[in-house]
Amino acid sequence: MDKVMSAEQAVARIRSGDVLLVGGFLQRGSPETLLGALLERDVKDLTIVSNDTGTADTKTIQLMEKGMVSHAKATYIGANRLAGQMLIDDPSSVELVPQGTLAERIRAAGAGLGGILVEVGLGTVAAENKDTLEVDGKTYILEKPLFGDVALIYATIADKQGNLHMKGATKNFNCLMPLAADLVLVEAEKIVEVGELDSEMIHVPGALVDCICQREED
Amino acid sequence: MDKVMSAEQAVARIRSGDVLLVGGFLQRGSPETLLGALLERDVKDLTIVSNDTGTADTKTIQLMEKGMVSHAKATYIGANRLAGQMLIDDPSSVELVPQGTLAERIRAAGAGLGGILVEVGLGTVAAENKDTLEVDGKTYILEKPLFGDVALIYATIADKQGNLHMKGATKNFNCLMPLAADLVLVEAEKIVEVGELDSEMIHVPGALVDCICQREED
Amino acid sequence: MNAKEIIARRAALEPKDGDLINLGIGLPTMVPEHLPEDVHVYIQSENGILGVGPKPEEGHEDWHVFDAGGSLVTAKPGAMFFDSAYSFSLIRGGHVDITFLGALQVDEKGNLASWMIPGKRVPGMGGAMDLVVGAKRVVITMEHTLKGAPKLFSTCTYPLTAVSVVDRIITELAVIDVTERGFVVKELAEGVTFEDVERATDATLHKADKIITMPLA
Amino acid sequence: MNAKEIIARRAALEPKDGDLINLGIGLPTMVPEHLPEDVHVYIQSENGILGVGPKPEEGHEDWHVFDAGGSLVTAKPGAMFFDSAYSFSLIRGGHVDITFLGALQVDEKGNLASWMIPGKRVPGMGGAMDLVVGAKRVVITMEHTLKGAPKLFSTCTYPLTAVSVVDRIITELAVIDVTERGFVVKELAEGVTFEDVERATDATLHKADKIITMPLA
Repeated sequence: MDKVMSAEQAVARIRSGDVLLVGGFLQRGSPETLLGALLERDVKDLTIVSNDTGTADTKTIQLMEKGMVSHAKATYIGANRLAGQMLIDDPSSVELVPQGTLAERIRAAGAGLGGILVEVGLGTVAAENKDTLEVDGKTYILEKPLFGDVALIYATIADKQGNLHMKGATKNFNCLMPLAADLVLVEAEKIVEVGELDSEMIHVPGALVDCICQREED
Repeated sequence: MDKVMSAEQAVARIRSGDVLLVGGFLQRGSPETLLGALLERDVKDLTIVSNDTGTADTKTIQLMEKGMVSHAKATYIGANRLAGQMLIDDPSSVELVPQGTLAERIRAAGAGLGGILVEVGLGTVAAENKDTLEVDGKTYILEKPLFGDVALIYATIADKQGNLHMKGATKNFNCLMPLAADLVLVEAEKIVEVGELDSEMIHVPGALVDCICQREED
Repeated sequence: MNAKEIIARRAALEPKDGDLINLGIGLPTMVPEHLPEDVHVYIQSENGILGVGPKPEEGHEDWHVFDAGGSLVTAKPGAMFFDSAYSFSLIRGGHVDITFLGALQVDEKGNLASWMIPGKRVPGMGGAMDLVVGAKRVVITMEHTLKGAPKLFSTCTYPLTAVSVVDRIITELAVIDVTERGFVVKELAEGVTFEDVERATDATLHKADKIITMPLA
Repeated sequence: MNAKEIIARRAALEPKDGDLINLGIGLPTMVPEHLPEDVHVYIQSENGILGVGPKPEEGHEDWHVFDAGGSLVTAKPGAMFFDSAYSFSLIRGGHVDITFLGALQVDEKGNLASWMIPGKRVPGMGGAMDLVVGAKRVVITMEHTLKGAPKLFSTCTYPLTAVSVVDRIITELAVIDVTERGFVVKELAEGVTFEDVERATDATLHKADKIITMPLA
C-alpha cells in the first residue's frame, strides 16, 4: 500500500471527461505540482470544480489555454481571464455557485446526503433552474450533492499513510474534497513517516487518500 | 467580556422549558459539572438532546429522577434506565434518532440549512411521520434542523476567550452543538490564557461561547 | 474452537489491505486479532476515531480515547479523531468498506432487524442504521441460531434496522450471501452439511455453483 | 478627511464588544483601525480564519495565512482556522453579527446588487450572497454616488445579490436604515442637509424622528 509516487504517476489516472475537484483559494494552497503534471497529459473535456478557477499565476488557466477544460463550476472567476471568456462564449460551460453552497454541495456528496435546503440565492440567478421547497412556511432552494471523479489536493504535511495536515487558511476546499471524489491525489510540502503527524493535527484521514507526491518549491 | 465564571453562575441562565443540547458520549466527555450545578436549580420541563442520555454514572439520569426532564431526543437510551421508562410511560416524550441523522440535524441548525435529505431510516420507524422526497429517482427522508436554547459542552482546554479544544474522542457532539444553540455554556478541564491554545488545536471558536467554568475533578 | 472464534476467524478474511472497517459491539471486536499479517485496515469507532488500536495497557489509559461502547482503547500511530458529523460523513458517504455487526433477524431480501425486540425495553438504534445503509458492504457476524431458534428468515418480523442492506452472513455453520435469488450458501464449515444449515434456517437456501469449505486463515 | 475615512470611522461605531464581523474587500477593511479601544471584535475571513490580525511585518509573512482577497494577513492570538464548510456554517448559521460590504445598487426594499454589472465580465458572487443572507446585520459601506450617479434606488436594476437583506447604509453623507417604510435617514454628516442627500439618491427618503449629526468616534 505505498501511496507515495511522482506527480506524473499520480495524474496518470486522470481520464478525459473527468470531473476534477481542485482545492485552494485564489493563488494560495492550490495543487500546482499536480496541475503542472496534468498539463503534460493528453486528456481533454475536463470539468474543473474549484473555489475560483485560480489566477493568472496558477495553472488552471494553462489547462484552459491548452483546451483541456470544457466546464467549470466556481464561486468566483474574476481572476482567471479565460474562465471569464468561457462564460461569454458558452454560458452553459461555467456554473457560478455561492461559496457556501459550493462548500455544502461538496460536503453533501462526501457525507451521503441526497440534498440540502438553502436560503442563499433565492431571488437571484443562483436559483435559476433549481427546485424550491417550502418547509414550515419558509422557501428553500434544493441544492444537490456535487461529486468529483478525482480530487487534486494540497496539503502542508502528509504522512505516508496519507493523513493530511493543512496549515492555516489552506484548509478551505482542500479538507472537503477528499470525501467527495473517487480518486484522491495529494501533493504535500512535506512527507513524513506515519506517527510523526500528531493525531490532533490531522484534517483528512489517510484512508481516503490514494496518491501522495512531493510538492515542488514555489 | 469576561466569560469565566462558576458553574452555578453559568447554569443560572437556563430556564424551564429550555431545549438543552448536551455533549458527550455515554459516560465520557459529558458536561457533568454543569449538569451537577443544574441539579440545584428549580427548573423543569427541560428537553435533553444528547447522543445517549448518559449512563447510570452520569447526571442526566439524576435530572430525570428529580422530574426536571420532560422530553429527550437521543440515538441510544439503553444505558439510562429512566429514559427507557420515559419511553414506556409516554412514547411521545422520547424521540430516537439515528446517530448520523442526529449529528447532521444539529449541524444543519448550526449551519443555517433548512433541511437535509437522508437515506438512513427509510423503511424503518425512523421515517415515521416524516416527509419523504424523490430526487433524481431516489427517495430520501427530509430531516429538519434541530436547535437548542442552551448547549452544555465539555472541553479539555478552554482559553479565556472561549476557544475550545476537545482531546481524542471527546469531540463527538461537543464540537457541533455550540453552533446550534443560542447560549453556550462550557466546562473545561483546564482554562488557559488566550494564545496558549494553539490555533490549529481549536475546535470551537470563542466567538460562539458565552460562559466557561472549571470542570470538577472526576 | 468455539462458534464465536470460527466466525471471527472467517470474518477476518473479508477485508482487503487498506480497507476502512467498522466493528459492532461484541463478536465483531474479535475480528482484528485474526486479520492476516499482510492486511492492514483502518478501524473506525463511530464515536470519533479512525485508527483504533488495542486496549490500553494498565497504567497507560487515557479516558479521552474510547470506543462506541464507552470502553477505553488506544489510537494507532496515524489515527485521526473527529466529531460525530465527520464520523457519520465517513459512514454515510460510502467511505466505510465493510461494517461487521450482529443481528436479531436477517431475511432473504437482505432486510436486517438488529436494534429492538418488540415488547422489550427499546435501547435505540445508535449508529446501526447509518452503518448498514452507508457502508459499502454489510457483513453480519453471528451465531446461526439463538438458543436453537433460527435467525435467518424469509421475512423479518421485528422492526427493521434497514431495508435490503445485508451482503453476507457469516455464522459458525456457513457463509451465506444475500443475492437476487435470496440466500445463497457459498461456504460450509468443516463437517457441516447443507442440510444441517437448512435445518437451522427458517428460509429457503440456495446452493452456490460451487460450495467450498469455510477457510479459517 | 476623505469620504472613505468618514465612512470607515462611522462604520467602526457599529460593532459591539465581542461581535463576530466579516469585512468585504476594499473600504470595509479600513473599519478595524477605527474601532473604539474598548470594542474587541472577532474578524472572520470567509476563506478560513476567525481572528484576522493586521498585515504581517516584512520578513514575518507566512503564505498559509491569507484573507479572502488572497492577501497575506496575520492571525491574532486565539484565532482559529477552518475549512470552507465550517466557515460558511458560521456565516449561514447566523453567527456573524455584522457583515460590512460595498454595493453597486441598494433599493428601498433592502435588495442588494453587488456582484455583477450586466454587459460586463461576470466575476462571480464569491461569498457575498452567503454573507448578506446569513449575517445578522448587513451594513453597506460605500460612497453615496458613483461618479455623481446615485446608488440608492427605489428598485435595483442589476442582478441581485439577495432580496431584502440590507439593514443599514453608511455613506460619507448619511446613515440610512432600510425599514418597512423604505429608506429612513438617521444621521447626516457634518454640514450635509437632508436635501443634499435627496439630490444624490434615486429613491424616496424618509426622515427619522430625530436626525443626529453623524458621530465619527
